[in-house]
Amino acid sequence: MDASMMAGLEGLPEEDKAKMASMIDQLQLRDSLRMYNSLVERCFVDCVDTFTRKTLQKQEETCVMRCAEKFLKHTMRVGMRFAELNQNAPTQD
Amino acid sequence: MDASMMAGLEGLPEEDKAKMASMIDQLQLRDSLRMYNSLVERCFVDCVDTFTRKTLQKQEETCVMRCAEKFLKHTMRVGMRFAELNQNAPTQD
Amino acid sequence: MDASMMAGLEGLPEEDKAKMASMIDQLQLRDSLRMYNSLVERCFVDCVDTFTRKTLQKQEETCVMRCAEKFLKHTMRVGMRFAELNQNAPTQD
Amino acid sequence: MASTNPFPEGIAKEQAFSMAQTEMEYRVELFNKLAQTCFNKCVDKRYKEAELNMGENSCIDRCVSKYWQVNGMVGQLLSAGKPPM
Amino acid sequence: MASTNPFPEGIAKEQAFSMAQTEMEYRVELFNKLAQTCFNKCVDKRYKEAELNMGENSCIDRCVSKYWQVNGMVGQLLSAGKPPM
Amino acid sequence: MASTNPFPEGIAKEQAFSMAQTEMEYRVELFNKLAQTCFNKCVDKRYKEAELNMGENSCIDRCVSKYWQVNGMVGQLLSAGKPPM
Repeated sequence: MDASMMAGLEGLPEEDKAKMASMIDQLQLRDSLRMYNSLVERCFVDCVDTFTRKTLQKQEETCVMRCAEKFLKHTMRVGMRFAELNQNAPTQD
Repeated sequence: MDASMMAGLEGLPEEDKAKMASMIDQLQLRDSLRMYNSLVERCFVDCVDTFTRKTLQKQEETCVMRCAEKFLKHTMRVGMRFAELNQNAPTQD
Repeated sequence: MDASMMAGLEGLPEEDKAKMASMIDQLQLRDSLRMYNSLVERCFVDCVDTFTRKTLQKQEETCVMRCAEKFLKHTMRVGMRFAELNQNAPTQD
Repeated sequence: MASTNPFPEGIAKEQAFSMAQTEMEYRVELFNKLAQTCFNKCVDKRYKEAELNMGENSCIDRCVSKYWQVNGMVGQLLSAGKPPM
Repeated sequence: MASTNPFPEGIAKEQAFSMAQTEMEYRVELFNKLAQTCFNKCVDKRYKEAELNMGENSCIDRCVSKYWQVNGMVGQLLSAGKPPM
Repeated sequence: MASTNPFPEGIAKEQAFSMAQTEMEYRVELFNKLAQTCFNKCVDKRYKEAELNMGENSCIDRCVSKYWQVNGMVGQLLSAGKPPM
Protein backbone atom coordinates (compact mmCIF):
# COMPACT_ATOMS: atom_id res chain seq x y z
CA MET A 1 0.00 0.00 0.00
CA ASP A 2 2.43 2.60 1.22
CA ALA A 3 4.70 2.55 -1.77
CA SER A 4 2.04 3.16 -4.39
CA MET A 5 0.08 5.44 -2.13
CA MET A 6 2.93 7.78 -1.55
CA ALA A 7 3.89 7.83 -5.22
CA GLY A 8 2.34 11.21 -5.89
CA LEU A 9 3.66 12.71 -2.69
CA GLU A 10 7.35 11.86 -2.76
CA GLY A 11 9.65 14.83 -2.38
CA LEU A 12 6.84 17.20 -1.57
CA PRO A 13 7.42 20.21 0.65
CA GLU A 14 7.11 19.91 4.41
CA GLU A 15 3.68 21.44 4.41
CA ASP A 16 2.27 18.56 2.38
CA LYS A 17 3.92 15.94 4.53
CA ALA A 18 2.33 17.55 7.56
CA LYS A 19 -1.03 17.54 5.80
CA MET A 20 -0.58 13.89 4.96
CA ALA A 21 0.34 12.99 8.53
CA SER A 22 -2.66 14.89 9.78
CA MET A 23 -4.92 13.03 7.37
CA ILE A 24 -3.58 9.68 8.57
CA ASP A 25 -4.19 10.70 12.19
CA GLN A 26 -7.75 11.61 11.35
CA LEU A 27 -8.38 8.32 9.57
CA GLN A 28 -7.00 6.40 12.53
CA LEU A 29 -9.14 8.31 14.99
CA ARG A 30 -12.20 7.73 12.83
CA ASP A 31 -11.40 4.07 12.52
CA SER A 32 -10.96 3.65 16.29
CA LEU A 33 -14.30 5.27 16.94
CA ARG A 34 -15.98 3.04 14.38
CA MET A 35 -14.42 -0.01 15.95
CA TYR A 36 -15.67 1.15 19.33
CA ASN A 37 -19.20 1.53 17.95
CA SER A 38 -19.11 -1.90 16.30
CA LEU A 39 -17.83 -3.54 19.44
CA VAL A 40 -20.62 -2.04 21.52
CA GLU A 41 -23.24 -3.07 18.98
CA ARG A 42 -21.96 -6.63 18.66
CA CYS A 43 -21.66 -7.30 22.38
CA PHE A 44 -25.03 -5.71 23.07
CA VAL A 45 -26.71 -7.80 20.37
CA ASP A 46 -25.05 -11.01 21.55
CA CYS A 47 -25.46 -10.48 25.30
CA VAL A 48 -28.58 -8.45 26.05
CA ASP A 49 -31.98 -9.92 25.40
CA THR A 50 -34.25 -9.16 28.30
CA PHE A 51 -35.89 -5.80 28.74
CA THR A 52 -37.76 -6.15 31.99
CA ARG A 53 -35.39 -3.76 33.75
CA LYS A 54 -33.48 -0.68 32.67
CA THR A 55 -30.09 -1.75 34.00
CA LEU A 56 -27.92 -4.68 32.98
CA GLN A 57 -28.19 -7.88 34.94
CA LYS A 58 -25.05 -9.39 36.40
CA GLN A 59 -24.72 -12.13 33.80
CA GLU A 60 -25.31 -9.64 30.99
CA GLU A 61 -22.45 -7.53 32.30
CA THR A 62 -20.16 -10.54 32.48
CA CYS A 63 -21.11 -11.54 28.97
CA VAL A 64 -20.44 -8.02 27.62
CA MET A 65 -17.01 -7.84 29.23
CA ARG A 66 -15.98 -11.25 27.92
CA CYS A 67 -17.33 -10.43 24.49
CA ALA A 68 -15.40 -7.15 24.37
CA GLU A 69 -12.16 -8.73 25.54
CA LYS A 70 -12.54 -11.61 23.17
CA PHE A 71 -13.21 -9.30 20.25
CA LEU A 72 -10.17 -7.17 21.08
CA LYS A 73 -7.92 -10.22 21.27
CA HIS A 74 -9.39 -11.49 18.04
CA THR A 75 -8.74 -8.15 16.34
CA MET A 76 -5.13 -8.14 17.50
CA ARG A 77 -4.59 -11.64 16.17
CA VAL A 78 -6.19 -10.82 12.84
CA GLY A 79 -4.05 -7.68 12.70
CA MET A 80 -0.86 -9.74 13.05
CA ARG A 81 -1.88 -12.22 10.36
CA PHE A 82 -3.02 -9.42 8.07
CA ALA A 83 0.31 -7.63 8.44
CA GLU A 84 2.19 -10.82 7.57
CA LEU A 85 0.12 -11.32 4.44
CA ASN A 86 0.59 -7.69 3.38
CA GLN A 87 4.35 -8.08 3.62
CA ASN A 88 4.38 -11.04 1.28
CA ALA A 89 2.93 -11.18 -2.20
CA PRO A 90 -0.28 -9.20 -2.77
CA THR A 91 -2.08 -12.51 -2.96
CA GLN A 92 -1.13 -15.73 -1.30
CA ASP A 93 -2.39 -19.18 -2.19
CA MET B 1 -19.80 16.56 22.85
CA ASP B 2 -20.21 20.19 21.95
CA ALA B 3 -17.95 21.59 24.63
CA SER B 4 -14.90 19.52 23.75
CA MET B 5 -15.67 19.61 20.05
CA MET B 6 -15.70 23.35 19.90
CA ALA B 7 -12.56 23.68 21.99
CA GLY B 8 -10.32 24.44 19.05
CA LEU B 9 -12.82 26.76 17.45
CA GLU B 10 -13.78 29.18 20.23
CA GLY B 11 -13.29 32.81 19.40
CA LEU B 12 -12.52 32.13 15.77
CA PRO B 13 -13.31 34.67 13.09
CA GLU B 14 -16.73 34.76 11.50
CA GLU B 15 -15.49 32.97 8.44
CA ASP B 16 -14.68 29.86 10.45
CA LYS B 17 -17.97 29.88 12.26
CA ALA B 18 -19.71 30.00 8.92
CA LYS B 19 -17.58 27.11 7.70
CA MET B 20 -18.46 25.14 10.82
CA ALA B 21 -22.17 25.82 10.43
CA SER B 22 -21.96 24.75 6.81
CA MET B 23 -20.23 21.54 7.80
CA ILE B 24 -22.92 20.75 10.35
CA ASP B 25 -25.62 21.35 7.74
CA GLN B 26 -23.87 18.97 5.37
CA LEU B 27 -23.57 16.26 8.01
CA GLN B 28 -27.25 16.59 8.86
CA LEU B 29 -28.28 16.39 5.23
CA ARG B 30 -26.09 13.34 4.74
CA ASP B 31 -27.48 11.72 7.85
CA SER B 32 -31.08 12.32 6.76
CA LEU B 33 -30.41 10.76 3.40
CA ARG B 34 -28.79 7.75 5.03
CA MET B 35 -31.74 7.36 7.35
CA TYR B 36 -34.05 7.52 4.35
CA ASN B 37 -32.06 4.78 2.61
CA SER B 38 -32.05 2.58 5.71
CA LEU B 39 -35.75 3.01 6.21
CA VAL B 40 -36.51 1.99 2.64
CA GLU B 41 -34.22 -1.02 2.90
CA ARG B 42 -35.65 -2.20 6.21
CA CYS B 43 -39.30 -1.87 5.23
CA PHE B 44 -38.67 -3.47 1.85
CA VAL B 45 -36.87 -6.42 3.46
CA ASP B 46 -39.55 -6.89 6.10
CA CYS B 47 -42.61 -6.39 3.87
CA VAL B 48 -41.87 -7.52 0.31
CA ASP B 49 -41.34 -11.18 -0.42
CA THR B 50 -43.22 -12.12 -3.53
CA PHE B 51 -41.93 -11.32 -6.98
CA THR B 52 -44.67 -12.56 -9.26
CA ARG B 53 -45.63 -9.02 -10.24
CA LYS B 54 -43.70 -5.82 -10.74
CA THR B 55 -45.90 -3.61 -8.56
CA LEU B 56 -46.59 -3.81 -4.86
CA GLN B 57 -49.63 -5.70 -3.69
CA LYS B 58 -52.10 -3.91 -1.44
CA GLN B 59 -50.98 -5.66 1.75
CA GLU B 60 -47.34 -5.01 0.93
CA GLU B 61 -48.11 -1.30 0.61
CA THR B 62 -49.92 -1.29 3.94
CA CYS B 63 -47.04 -3.11 5.56
CA VAL B 64 -44.48 -0.65 4.17
CA MET B 65 -46.43 2.38 5.38
CA ARG B 66 -46.86 0.98 8.87
CA CYS B 67 -43.23 -0.06 9.00
CA ALA B 68 -42.06 3.40 7.97
CA GLU B 69 -44.32 5.17 10.45
CA LYS B 70 -43.37 2.81 13.21
CA PHE B 71 -39.68 3.29 12.52
CA LEU B 72 -40.02 7.08 12.52
CA LYS B 73 -41.86 7.05 15.82
CA HIS B 74 -39.28 4.69 17.22
CA THR B 75 -36.47 6.97 16.09
CA MET B 76 -38.12 9.98 17.71
CA ARG B 77 -38.50 8.12 20.99
CA VAL B 78 -34.91 6.90 20.91
CA GLY B 79 -33.83 10.45 20.12
CA MET B 80 -35.54 11.76 23.25
CA ARG B 81 -34.02 9.11 25.49
CA PHE B 82 -30.62 9.59 23.92
CA ALA B 83 -30.74 13.33 24.52
CA GLU B 84 -31.64 12.78 28.18
CA LEU B 85 -28.71 10.43 28.65
CA ASN B 86 -26.32 12.82 26.92
CA GLN B 87 -27.32 15.59 29.31
CA ASN B 88 -26.50 13.52 32.35
CA ALA B 89 -23.24 11.79 33.11
CA PRO B 90 -21.33 10.36 30.12
CA THR B 91 -22.24 6.91 31.38
CA GLN B 92 -25.25 5.92 33.38
CA ASP B 93 -25.68 2.77 35.37
CA MET C 1 -29.95 13.83 -10.15
CA ASP C 2 -27.63 15.62 -12.53
CA ALA C 3 -29.84 18.57 -13.25
CA SER C 4 -30.42 19.60 -9.66
CA MET C 5 -26.95 18.60 -8.60
CA MET C 6 -25.25 20.80 -11.09
CA ALA C 7 -27.52 23.74 -10.37
CA GLY C 8 -24.99 25.62 -8.28
CA LEU C 9 -22.15 24.84 -10.65
CA GLU C 10 -23.46 25.91 -14.03
CA GLY C 11 -21.29 28.35 -15.89
CA LEU C 12 -18.47 28.08 -13.40
CA PRO C 13 -14.89 28.64 -14.45
CA GLU C 14 -12.82 25.79 -15.82
CA GLU C 15 -11.05 25.29 -12.55
CA ASP C 16 -14.29 24.36 -10.81
CA LYS C 17 -15.35 22.00 -13.55
CA ALA C 18 -12.02 20.25 -13.21
CA LYS C 19 -12.51 20.04 -9.46
CA MET C 20 -15.97 18.60 -9.98
CA ALA C 21 -14.69 16.02 -12.44
CA SER C 22 -11.95 15.06 -10.05
CA MET C 23 -14.50 14.64 -7.24
CA ILE C 24 -16.62 12.37 -9.40
CA ASP C 25 -13.58 10.27 -10.26
CA GLN C 26 -12.76 9.90 -6.60
CA LEU C 27 -16.30 8.87 -5.72
CA GLN C 28 -16.29 6.28 -8.47
CA LEU C 29 -12.97 4.87 -7.37
CA ARG C 30 -14.18 4.70 -3.79
CA ASP C 31 -17.39 3.05 -4.87
CA SER C 32 -15.57 0.43 -6.93
CA LEU C 33 -13.33 -0.44 -4.02
CA ARG C 34 -16.31 -0.76 -1.72
CA MET C 35 -18.05 -2.99 -4.20
CA TYR C 36 -14.91 -5.12 -4.38
CA ASN C 37 -14.84 -5.44 -0.59
CA SER C 38 -18.54 -6.34 -0.43
CA LEU C 39 -18.17 -8.92 -3.14
CA VAL C 40 -15.28 -10.60 -1.34
CA GLU C 41 -17.16 -10.59 1.94
CA ARG C 42 -20.37 -11.99 0.47
CA CYS C 43 -18.73 -14.78 -1.49
CA PHE C 44 -16.51 -15.71 1.42
CA VAL C 45 -19.47 -15.84 3.81
CA ASP C 46 -21.58 -17.88 1.38
CA CYS C 47 -18.87 -20.28 0.20
CA VAL C 48 -16.29 -20.86 2.93
CA ASP C 49 -17.28 -22.74 6.05
CA THR C 50 -14.56 -25.21 6.91
CA PHE C 51 -11.37 -24.18 8.63
CA THR C 52 -9.41 -27.38 8.84
CA ARG C 53 -6.88 -26.15 6.29
CA LYS C 54 -5.43 -22.74 5.46
CA THR C 55 -6.06 -22.85 1.73
CA LEU C 56 -9.33 -23.04 -0.15
CA GLN C 57 -10.64 -26.42 -1.18
CA LYS C 58 -11.49 -27.00 -4.81
CA GLN C 59 -15.23 -26.73 -4.35
CA GLU C 60 -14.86 -23.58 -2.28
CA GLU C 61 -12.89 -22.00 -5.12
CA THR C 62 -15.55 -22.96 -7.63
CA CYS C 63 -18.25 -21.59 -5.39
CA VAL C 64 -16.41 -18.27 -4.94
CA MET C 65 -15.89 -17.82 -8.68
CA ARG C 66 -19.52 -18.54 -9.49
CA CYS C 67 -20.69 -16.30 -6.68
CA ALA C 68 -18.52 -13.42 -7.91
CA GLU C 69 -19.59 -13.80 -11.53
CA LYS C 70 -23.20 -14.10 -10.54
CA PHE C 71 -23.02 -11.01 -8.39
CA LEU C 72 -21.37 -9.00 -11.16
CA LYS C 73 -24.02 -10.02 -13.66
CA HIS C 74 -26.69 -9.22 -11.13
CA THR C 75 -25.20 -5.78 -10.52
CA MET C 76 -25.11 -5.06 -14.23
CA ARG C 77 -28.73 -6.04 -14.62
CA VAL C 78 -29.80 -3.96 -11.64
CA GLY C 79 -27.78 -1.07 -13.07
CA MET C 80 -29.73 -1.21 -16.34
CA ARG C 81 -33.09 -1.32 -14.60
CA PHE C 82 -32.06 1.44 -12.23
CA ALA C 83 -31.01 3.67 -15.11
CA GLU C 84 -34.35 3.12 -16.84
CA LEU C 85 -36.26 4.09 -13.71
CA ASN C 86 -34.12 7.18 -13.18
CA GLN C 87 -34.91 8.36 -16.70
CA ASN C 88 -38.64 8.17 -16.11
CA ALA C 89 -40.59 9.82 -13.34
CA PRO C 90 -38.88 10.03 -9.95
CA THR C 91 -41.27 7.33 -8.76
CA GLN C 92 -42.91 4.67 -10.80
CA ASP C 93 -45.90 2.60 -9.83
CA MET D 1 -7.74 40.52 -4.02
CA ALA D 2 -9.82 42.19 -1.32
CA SER D 3 -13.60 41.99 -1.39
CA THR D 4 -16.20 43.77 0.70
CA ASN D 5 -17.71 40.48 1.78
CA PRO D 6 -15.12 38.56 3.82
CA PHE D 7 -16.27 35.03 2.91
CA PRO D 8 -18.80 35.01 0.15
CA GLU D 9 -17.78 32.99 -2.82
CA GLY D 10 -15.49 30.51 -1.14
CA ILE D 11 -18.08 29.12 1.25
CA ALA D 12 -20.98 29.18 -1.18
CA LYS D 13 -18.93 27.31 -3.74
CA GLU D 14 -17.65 24.76 -1.25
CA GLN D 15 -21.22 24.23 -0.12
CA ALA D 16 -22.36 23.59 -3.68
CA PHE D 17 -19.60 21.03 -4.17
CA SER D 18 -20.39 19.45 -0.88
CA MET D 19 -24.09 19.16 -1.70
CA ALA D 20 -23.37 17.66 -5.05
CA GLN D 21 -21.12 15.12 -3.36
CA THR D 22 -23.73 14.28 -0.70
CA GLU D 23 -26.36 13.82 -3.40
CA MET D 24 -24.11 11.48 -5.37
CA GLU D 25 -23.28 9.49 -2.26
CA TYR D 26 -26.98 9.14 -1.60
CA ARG D 27 -27.59 7.74 -5.10
CA VAL D 28 -24.72 5.32 -4.79
CA GLU D 29 -25.96 4.10 -1.42
CA LEU D 30 -29.50 3.68 -2.76
CA PHE D 31 -28.17 1.63 -5.64
CA ASN D 32 -25.95 -0.52 -3.42
CA LYS D 33 -28.68 -1.28 -0.91
CA LEU D 34 -31.08 -2.11 -3.72
CA ALA D 35 -28.56 -4.42 -5.37
CA GLN D 36 -27.67 -6.21 -2.12
CA THR D 37 -31.33 -6.59 -1.14
CA CYS D 38 -32.48 -7.95 -4.49
CA PHE D 39 -29.54 -10.34 -4.62
CA ASN D 40 -30.61 -11.69 -1.24
CA LYS D 41 -34.25 -11.97 -2.28
CA CYS D 42 -33.74 -13.46 -5.76
CA VAL D 43 -30.50 -15.36 -6.19
CA ASP D 44 -29.91 -18.97 -5.21
CA LYS D 45 -26.97 -18.98 -2.78
CA ARG D 46 -25.84 -22.50 -3.60
CA TYR D 47 -24.16 -21.12 -6.71
CA LYS D 48 -24.64 -24.21 -8.84
CA GLU D 49 -23.75 -22.18 -11.90
CA ALA D 50 -22.23 -18.81 -12.77
CA GLU D 51 -25.23 -17.67 -14.83
CA LEU D 52 -28.43 -16.07 -13.62
CA ASN D 53 -31.31 -18.27 -14.71
CA MET D 54 -34.62 -17.02 -16.11
CA GLY D 55 -36.42 -17.16 -12.80
CA GLU D 56 -33.68 -15.16 -11.13
CA ASN D 57 -33.63 -12.59 -13.90
CA SER D 58 -37.33 -11.92 -13.78
CA CYS D 59 -37.27 -11.84 -9.99
CA ILE D 60 -34.51 -9.22 -10.16
CA ASP D 61 -36.46 -7.02 -12.56
CA ARG D 62 -39.54 -7.11 -10.37
CA CYS D 63 -37.51 -6.61 -7.23
CA VAL D 64 -35.88 -3.45 -8.62
CA SER D 65 -39.27 -2.15 -9.68
CA LYS D 66 -40.83 -2.80 -6.29
CA TYR D 67 -37.86 -1.35 -4.43
CA TRP D 68 -38.17 1.81 -6.48
CA GLN D 69 -41.83 1.99 -5.61
CA VAL D 70 -41.12 1.61 -1.89
CA ASN D 71 -38.47 4.31 -2.22
CA GLY D 72 -41.09 6.64 -3.69
CA MET D 73 -43.65 5.83 -1.00
CA VAL D 74 -41.26 6.46 1.85
CA GLY D 75 -40.05 9.65 0.16
CA GLN D 76 -43.61 10.94 0.01
CA LEU D 77 -44.22 10.06 3.63
CA LEU D 78 -41.08 11.90 4.70
CA SER D 79 -41.60 14.96 2.54
CA ALA D 80 -45.22 15.22 3.61
CA GLY D 81 -43.65 16.01 6.94
CA LYS D 82 -46.57 14.13 8.35
CA PRO D 83 -45.89 14.29 12.07
CA PRO D 84 -45.25 10.65 12.92
CA MET D 85 -46.80 10.94 16.37
CA MET E 1 1.61 37.47 4.97
CA ALA E 2 4.83 35.58 5.65
CA SER E 3 5.26 33.75 8.94
CA THR E 4 8.26 32.10 10.52
CA ASN E 5 6.37 28.84 10.80
CA PRO E 6 5.72 27.56 7.27
CA PHE E 7 2.42 25.77 7.98
CA PRO E 8 1.01 26.73 11.32
CA GLU E 9 -2.49 28.07 11.28
CA GLY E 10 -3.86 26.42 8.18
CA ILE E 11 -3.14 22.89 9.28
CA ALA E 12 -4.06 23.38 12.92
CA LYS E 13 -7.38 24.88 11.93
CA GLU E 14 -8.16 22.18 9.39
CA GLN E 15 -7.32 19.61 12.02
CA ALA E 16 -9.73 21.17 14.48
CA PHE E 17 -12.50 21.13 11.89
CA SER E 18 -11.67 17.60 10.97
CA MET E 19 -11.76 16.44 14.60
CA ALA E 20 -15.07 18.12 15.19
CA GLN E 21 -16.43 16.38 12.12
CA THR E 22 -15.09 12.98 13.20
CA GLU E 23 -16.61 13.43 16.65
CA MET E 24 -19.99 14.32 15.20
CA GLU E 25 -19.86 11.35 12.85
CA TYR E 26 -19.13 9.13 15.83
CA ARG E 27 -22.20 10.42 17.69
CA VAL E 28 -24.41 9.95 14.67
CA GLU E 29 -23.17 6.40 14.16
CA LEU E 30 -23.69 5.57 17.83
CA PHE E 31 -27.24 6.87 17.62
CA ASN E 32 -27.98 5.00 14.41
CA LYS E 33 -26.64 1.69 15.65
CA LEU E 34 -28.54 2.09 18.91
CA ALA E 35 -31.77 2.88 17.05
CA GLN E 36 -31.40 -0.02 14.62
CA THR E 37 -30.50 -2.46 17.39
CA CYS E 38 -33.36 -1.49 19.69
CA PHE E 39 -35.82 -1.60 16.80
CA ASN E 40 -34.70 -5.16 16.12
CA LYS E 41 -34.93 -6.15 19.78
CA CYS E 42 -38.24 -4.47 20.63
CA VAL E 43 -40.53 -3.95 17.66
CA ASP E 44 -42.88 -6.56 16.23
CA LYS E 45 -41.99 -6.97 12.54
CA ARG E 46 -45.43 -8.06 11.43
CA TYR E 47 -46.45 -4.40 11.46
CA LYS E 48 -50.07 -5.03 12.41
CA GLU E 49 -50.42 -1.34 13.19
CA ALA E 50 -48.56 1.91 12.68
CA GLU E 51 -48.36 2.73 16.39
CA LEU E 52 -45.85 1.52 18.93
CA ASN E 53 -47.74 -0.26 21.68
CA MET E 54 -47.02 0.04 25.41
CA GLY E 55 -44.86 -3.04 25.55
CA GLU E 56 -42.76 -1.81 22.65
CA ASN E 57 -42.38 1.63 24.16
CA SER E 58 -41.17 0.39 27.50
CA CYS E 59 -38.87 -2.11 25.82
CA ILE E 60 -37.38 0.75 23.77
CA ASP E 61 -36.73 2.89 26.85
CA ARG E 62 -34.99 0.05 28.64
CA CYS E 63 -33.07 -0.94 25.53
CA VAL E 64 -31.68 2.59 25.12
CA SER E 65 -30.72 2.67 28.76
CA LYS E 66 -28.94 -0.69 28.61
CA TYR E 67 -27.21 0.18 25.34
CA TRP E 68 -25.89 3.34 26.93
CA GLN E 69 -24.61 1.31 29.84
CA VAL E 70 -22.83 -1.13 27.54
CA ASN E 71 -21.34 1.83 25.68
CA GLY E 72 -19.92 3.11 28.96
CA MET E 73 -18.54 -0.27 29.98
CA VAL E 74 -16.75 -0.81 26.70
CA GLY E 75 -15.47 2.76 26.79
CA GLN E 76 -13.92 2.12 30.19
CA LEU E 77 -12.37 -1.12 29.05
CA LEU E 78 -10.81 0.59 26.03
CA SER E 79 -9.59 3.69 27.83
CA ALA E 80 -8.14 1.59 30.63
CA GLY E 81 -5.80 0.45 27.90
CA LYS E 82 -5.98 -2.87 29.65
CA PRO E 83 -3.74 -5.02 27.48
CA PRO E 84 -6.20 -7.54 26.09
CA MET E 85 -3.62 -10.31 26.01
CA MET F 1 2.99 33.31 -8.53
CA ALA F 2 1.18 33.26 -11.84
CA SER F 3 1.41 30.18 -14.02
CA THR F 4 0.37 29.56 -17.60
CA ASN F 5 -1.80 26.66 -16.53
CA PRO F 6 -4.73 28.03 -14.55
CA PHE F 7 -5.23 25.04 -12.24
CA PRO F 8 -2.30 22.70 -12.38
CA GLU F 9 -0.70 22.02 -9.05
CA GLY F 10 -3.62 22.58 -6.74
CA ILE F 11 -5.86 20.01 -8.34
CA ALA F 12 -3.17 17.45 -9.01
CA LYS F 13 -2.01 17.62 -5.43
CA GLU F 14 -5.52 17.42 -4.00
CA GLN F 15 -6.14 14.45 -6.21
CA ALA F 16 -3.04 12.70 -4.92
CA PHE F 17 -4.14 13.27 -1.33
CA SER F 18 -7.60 12.13 -2.14
CA MET F 19 -6.34 8.93 -3.79
CA ALA F 20 -4.12 8.15 -0.88
CA GLN F 21 -7.08 8.61 1.44
CA THR F 22 -9.34 6.41 -0.67
CA GLU F 23 -6.69 3.70 -0.75
CA MET F 24 -6.29 3.79 3.02
CA GLU F 25 -10.02 3.67 3.53
CA TYR F 26 -10.14 0.62 1.29
CA ARG F 27 -7.49 -1.17 3.38
CA VAL F 28 -9.28 -0.32 6.60
CA GLU F 29 -12.58 -1.58 5.24
CA LEU F 30 -10.96 -4.79 4.00
CA PHE F 31 -9.47 -5.37 7.44
CA ASN F 32 -12.72 -4.62 9.23
CA LYS F 33 -14.82 -6.91 7.05
CA LEU F 34 -12.26 -9.66 7.40
CA ALA F 35 -12.19 -9.28 11.19
CA GLN F 36 -15.98 -9.24 11.52
CA THR F 37 -16.40 -12.20 9.18
CA CYS F 38 -13.78 -14.38 10.87
CA PHE F 39 -15.17 -13.52 14.29
CA ASN F 40 -18.57 -14.73 13.11
CA LYS F 41 -17.13 -17.89 11.60
CA CYS F 42 -14.74 -18.85 14.40
CA VAL F 43 -15.71 -17.50 17.81
CA ASP F 44 -18.20 -19.08 20.17
CA LYS F 45 -20.86 -16.46 20.90
CA ARG F 46 -21.80 -17.81 24.31
CA TYR F 47 -18.74 -16.06 25.72
CA LYS F 48 -18.06 -18.59 28.44
CA GLU F 49 -14.64 -17.06 28.92
CA ALA F 50 -12.69 -13.97 27.90
CA GLU F 51 -9.87 -15.92 26.24
CA LEU F 52 -9.75 -17.30 22.74
CA ASN F 53 -9.20 -21.05 22.99
CA MET F 54 -6.88 -23.08 20.79
CA GLY F 55 -9.58 -24.13 18.38
CA GLU F 56 -10.69 -20.54 17.92
CA ASN F 57 -7.14 -19.32 17.40
CA SER F 58 -6.33 -21.83 14.70
CA CYS F 59 -9.70 -21.23 13.05
CA ILE F 60 -8.92 -17.48 12.98
CA ASP F 61 -5.52 -18.02 11.37
CA ARG F 62 -6.99 -20.21 8.64
CA CYS F 63 -9.92 -17.90 8.16
CA VAL F 64 -7.63 -14.90 7.57
CA SER F 65 -5.57 -16.93 5.14
CA LYS F 66 -8.60 -18.09 3.18
CA TYR F 67 -10.16 -14.63 3.17
CA TRP F 68 -6.94 -13.25 1.72
CA GLN F 69 -7.03 -15.91 -0.95
CA VAL F 70 -10.62 -15.07 -1.87
CA ASN F 71 -9.65 -11.39 -2.00
CA GLY F 72 -6.93 -12.24 -4.49
CA MET F 73 -9.21 -14.40 -6.63
CA VAL F 74 -11.90 -11.75 -6.87
CA GLY F 75 -9.27 -9.11 -7.59
CA GLN F 76 -7.99 -11.17 -10.52
CA LEU F 77 -11.49 -11.69 -11.84
CA LEU F 78 -12.21 -7.96 -11.69
CA SER F 79 -8.90 -6.82 -13.16
CA ALA F 80 -9.15 -9.38 -15.93
CA GLY F 81 -12.04 -7.20 -16.96
CA LYS F 82 -13.60 -10.43 -18.05
CA PRO F 83 -16.94 -9.26 -19.36
CA PRO F 84 -19.33 -10.83 -16.88
CA MET F 85 -22.02 -11.41 -19.49
